[in-house]
Amino acid sequence: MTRYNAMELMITLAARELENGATVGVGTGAPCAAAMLAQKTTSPDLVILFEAGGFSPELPEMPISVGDSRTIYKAVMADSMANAMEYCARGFVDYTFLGGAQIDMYGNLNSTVIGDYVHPKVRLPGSGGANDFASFCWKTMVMTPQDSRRFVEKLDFRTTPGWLEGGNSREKSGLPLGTGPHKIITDMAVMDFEPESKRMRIISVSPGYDLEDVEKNCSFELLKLDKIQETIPPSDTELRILREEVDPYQYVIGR
Amino acid sequence: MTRYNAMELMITLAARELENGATVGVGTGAPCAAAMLAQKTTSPDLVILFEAGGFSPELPEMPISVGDSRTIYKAVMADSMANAMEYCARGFVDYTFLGGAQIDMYGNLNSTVIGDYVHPKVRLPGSGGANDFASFCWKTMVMTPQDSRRFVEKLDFRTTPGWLEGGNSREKSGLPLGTGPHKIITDMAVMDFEPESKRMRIISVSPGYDLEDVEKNCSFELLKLDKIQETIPPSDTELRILREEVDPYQYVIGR
Amino acid sequence: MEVINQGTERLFMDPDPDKIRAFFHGKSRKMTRKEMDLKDAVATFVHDGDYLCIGGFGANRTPVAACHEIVRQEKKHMGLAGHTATHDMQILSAGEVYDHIDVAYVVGLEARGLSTCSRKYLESGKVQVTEWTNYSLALRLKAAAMGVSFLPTRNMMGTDTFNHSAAKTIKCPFTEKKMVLLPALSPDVSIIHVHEADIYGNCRFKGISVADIELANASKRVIITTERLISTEEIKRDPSLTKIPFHLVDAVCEVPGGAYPGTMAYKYFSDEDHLKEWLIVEKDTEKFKQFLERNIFECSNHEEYIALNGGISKMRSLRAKELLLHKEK
Amino acid sequence: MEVINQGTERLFMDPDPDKIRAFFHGKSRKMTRKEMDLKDAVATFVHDGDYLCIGGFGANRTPVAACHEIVRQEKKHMGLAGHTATHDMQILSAGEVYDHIDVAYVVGLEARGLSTCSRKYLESGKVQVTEWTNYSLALRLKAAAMGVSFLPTRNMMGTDTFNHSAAKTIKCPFTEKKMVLLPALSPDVSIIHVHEADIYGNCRFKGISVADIELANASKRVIITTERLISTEEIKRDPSLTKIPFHLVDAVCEVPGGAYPGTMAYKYFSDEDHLKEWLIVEKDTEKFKQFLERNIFECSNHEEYIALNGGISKMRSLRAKELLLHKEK
Repeated sequence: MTRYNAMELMITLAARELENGATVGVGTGAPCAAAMLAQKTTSPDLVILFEAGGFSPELPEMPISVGDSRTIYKAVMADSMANAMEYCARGFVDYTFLGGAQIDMYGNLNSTVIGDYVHPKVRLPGSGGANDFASFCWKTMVMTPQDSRRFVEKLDFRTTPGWLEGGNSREKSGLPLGTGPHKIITDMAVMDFEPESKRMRIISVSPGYDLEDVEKNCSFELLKLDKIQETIPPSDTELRILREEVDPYQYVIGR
Repeated sequence: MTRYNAMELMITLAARELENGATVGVGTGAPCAAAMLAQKTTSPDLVILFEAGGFSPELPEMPISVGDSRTIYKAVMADSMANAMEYCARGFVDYTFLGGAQIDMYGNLNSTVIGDYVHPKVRLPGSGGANDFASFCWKTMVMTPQDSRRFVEKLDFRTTPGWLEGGNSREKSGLPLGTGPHKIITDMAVMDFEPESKRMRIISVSPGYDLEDVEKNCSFELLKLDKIQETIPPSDTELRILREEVDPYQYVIGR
Repeated sequence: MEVINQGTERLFMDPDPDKIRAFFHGKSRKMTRKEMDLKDAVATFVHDGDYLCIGGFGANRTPVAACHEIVRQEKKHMGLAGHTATHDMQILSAGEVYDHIDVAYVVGLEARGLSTCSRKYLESGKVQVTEWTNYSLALRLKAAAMGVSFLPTRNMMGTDTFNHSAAKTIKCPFTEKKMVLLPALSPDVSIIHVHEADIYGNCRFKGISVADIELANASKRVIITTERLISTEEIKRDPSLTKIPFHLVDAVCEVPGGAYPGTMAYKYFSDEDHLKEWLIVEKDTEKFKQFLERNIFECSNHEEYIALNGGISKMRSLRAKELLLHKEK
Repeated sequence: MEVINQGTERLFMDPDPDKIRAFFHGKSRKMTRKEMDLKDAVATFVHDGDYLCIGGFGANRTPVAACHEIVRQEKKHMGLAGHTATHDMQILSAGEVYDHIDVAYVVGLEARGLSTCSRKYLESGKVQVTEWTNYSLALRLKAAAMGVSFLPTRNMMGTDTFNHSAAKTIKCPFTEKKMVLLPALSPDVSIIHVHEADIYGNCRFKGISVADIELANASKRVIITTERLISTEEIKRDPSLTKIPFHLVDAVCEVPGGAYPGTMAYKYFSDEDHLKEWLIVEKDTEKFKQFLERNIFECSNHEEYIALNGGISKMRSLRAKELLLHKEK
């Protein structure tokens, strides 16, 4: 039995990606927890942006909505959604965290439908701000459980752009240059994308799992870094701050 | 010797054009005086818009700048220039008043250069908001002294669109449909535009002047309405309100 | 203008700026009294078949009272801008008020989970859908507000979201770069909840504006619900605080708690228990029917709905939560 | 994308959004102290050859102190956005600071008349000119702020203003209607005068915003001059009042009376006597030279300039005029 659960691990690893002084566009839940943890550990000057217009708040607790009052608590500005998205469109926002029901080997995401579009098995929320953030922010990160029903060969619907068909296809598509998926963080592994093919690649595996676990829980072939590291687990300090200061009511880490 | 000067006459005639409940985009000087006079006589519900962002103020005195504090005194909103112009672009603004160094038979205006563009005799302010207002507002009106150096055969520079080359040329140009020059008000006459050719046409002549005076002071051929009226001069009430309430310091009517 | 690529779904509203201008040409600019009962405002300005856009963001400063009234009056065949539509959409789906929708964010209630009712209705085949994104829908409103037929953007490219939209891709004549063009969206009617308004429709609100300023400017008719009416003298005291001017507005309805059970910044936080009740009861068709009878059809107005769910003491506790009083030492 | 028609003058700034993004990618987002002396701010962030845009409207909330400092430091070969440029342009023309200009409104001081100095300089042949309109320049800034290479509009058509611009006309692929496309404008540096700012660059101002919000968002570097510094605690007390957030700003300079002799809404009205003095003295080259020596070059800062022209008692009378005290019974 580990000292932490899957969600605590993913949030901690995500927080470590956010260097001090960077800007991050976040939604509710895990992404918000990761940004808060980063602010309370390595990155006090991390600037948090909410798509609904909340700019750089001092989050008193976990917001329930990306537009609720917590997102403007002691914020420097309460702005419009268009202006918030235009900070991203202009290149001011470094990171964003996204999720989705399905992800493919190029980091494209589906949050629109499961099954056929016209007669869906499940109708999901659609893009929301995900397509916007993934198009405009410099680096897109994904936090999601490692599961072969999520890591699929082919998406039922490509809601949000990753590296599209790989190679230079994203560059050719017309999306802003220099943007794209950066890291995929799961309970079992951390993956990036091989620079040429833009295919998903394992770079580290979580303690308690091996490569085979990761590959078994993915429906497409994963590339592997020459030297795959073991993921450095959450420290006691990281866990304490996450549990006591970031999410005391266990809204996110309780799950 | 008449009871009023040329400026007082033009402002009064202009004010009469502004029906109650209409919107008008104005600049400083005579147009502003006309709008204020209209509010204090026939059109208490006239809505005044300033291009810099002042929306529906209770003008305490004549503004010196279309962006000075008087334009937001007891206003309902202090907005941006883009939003102010977009009220016009969306079709919310009925009238605007413009001037210019030169005007042609189709009501096109020049406020950019006298002489050659590259080596001008005189460099003038350029469009400012004139081209915007004349493009977007439903009806453009011009107040200007009748003078053959102003009413020219050919403009040195077409800064602001009137009926362009006449006929349906404005419609074909891509400018918003249903917009265009409405009335030209001078010290000697009031002119409109013949519906087919869109050429300038005399509809009334001021007391103390005759058709010949008007034509002598215009470098192009003016059309004439079948029954040309004599302009109804300013009433004592109009003059009193203009002199005592609208422009007591004679900023405009003093000239 | 060469179109490189375009979405294949239906464009529900005509983006022709001259037609939109023609409508605004005929709209009154007079500063006349517009306060009225919400029931009358919905009866007068919301029609079957109209394209509707709801202000706010999800369950934040959302005109929930107006959504209930639209369902009570059994409006049908409407178009809907699914612009971060969460609890508002849940209500309108319960009434099957709309049958075509522009989707940006639908079905979900953010961290709270998915609405069975909204989901089932969208999956029923009764609703025609076109896909967009949150920013794209805001831009489409902005285009209408600017009096142009489209605005360019650099999102949506390379995705099925684009393929199932009605957007078009062209090459910029200045840079030769691809741009997605989004068609203007001028809703027939929009409803926006604000903190303060005068009887003429001059409005103030605090906190995020989301897309409400673009929405108010883009919409042919605008219904305002306000926490409280204030004097025009107060509006004119500081015109810098006005967010929506009177000439855009058709009706002003004073509805205290009008965003309940959602959040109203600085006034009250969302009633998470009641929103959870919605999400649970939805799953049982029969129970949901009774729930709707009790909470919507048998309430003559929002005051009764709030009373039914805790009334003044509930609103006091939500105010305390909004103000973070539980965190004070 | 077929271009039907286009202006023939020079486009001074590259509208490529990826190049503008690349710049912002490297700009610090940290909330660090930025207050400094205006002299240092201009020396550090305004360079010969930079494209400059001045905030405010004509002589209203215009950073006059910064214009004087730019002339004092004898910046040259700059580009200028002649965006309702009145007294600011008069000052910059006196210093022959710029040699290319995008014109919307220039040379004039509105009702006050034309500036001989600005006129002569534009007529001298030393300045390259491209024509636009007030709204068009605001839209060009908005395009850069939105991260796109152009925005569409329906003005300028059928005129020499269009022919002498760098705009292009195309057909809308949704409506087949003609639209004018305006290229994005991202100034190298802009200067905006505000009522209140904190040391990090979070800014508030009252009254009309003109194009300052678009400008702050579009500009690669932003210098803020403020009537007074306020605490960040005060900024965070009401984030709805913030007009410009810190991350856009490079320098914050406290300059009381920084818009003098222009108007600062709610603080002081314009000094019409002194502005008239400018317009008269300009006509005599020798007198004007002495006037500039006295009012700009021999002043080490704006405080000395104000002192030279009436000091505190002058500012008190302009405050009384701004507040309309002369109208009180």
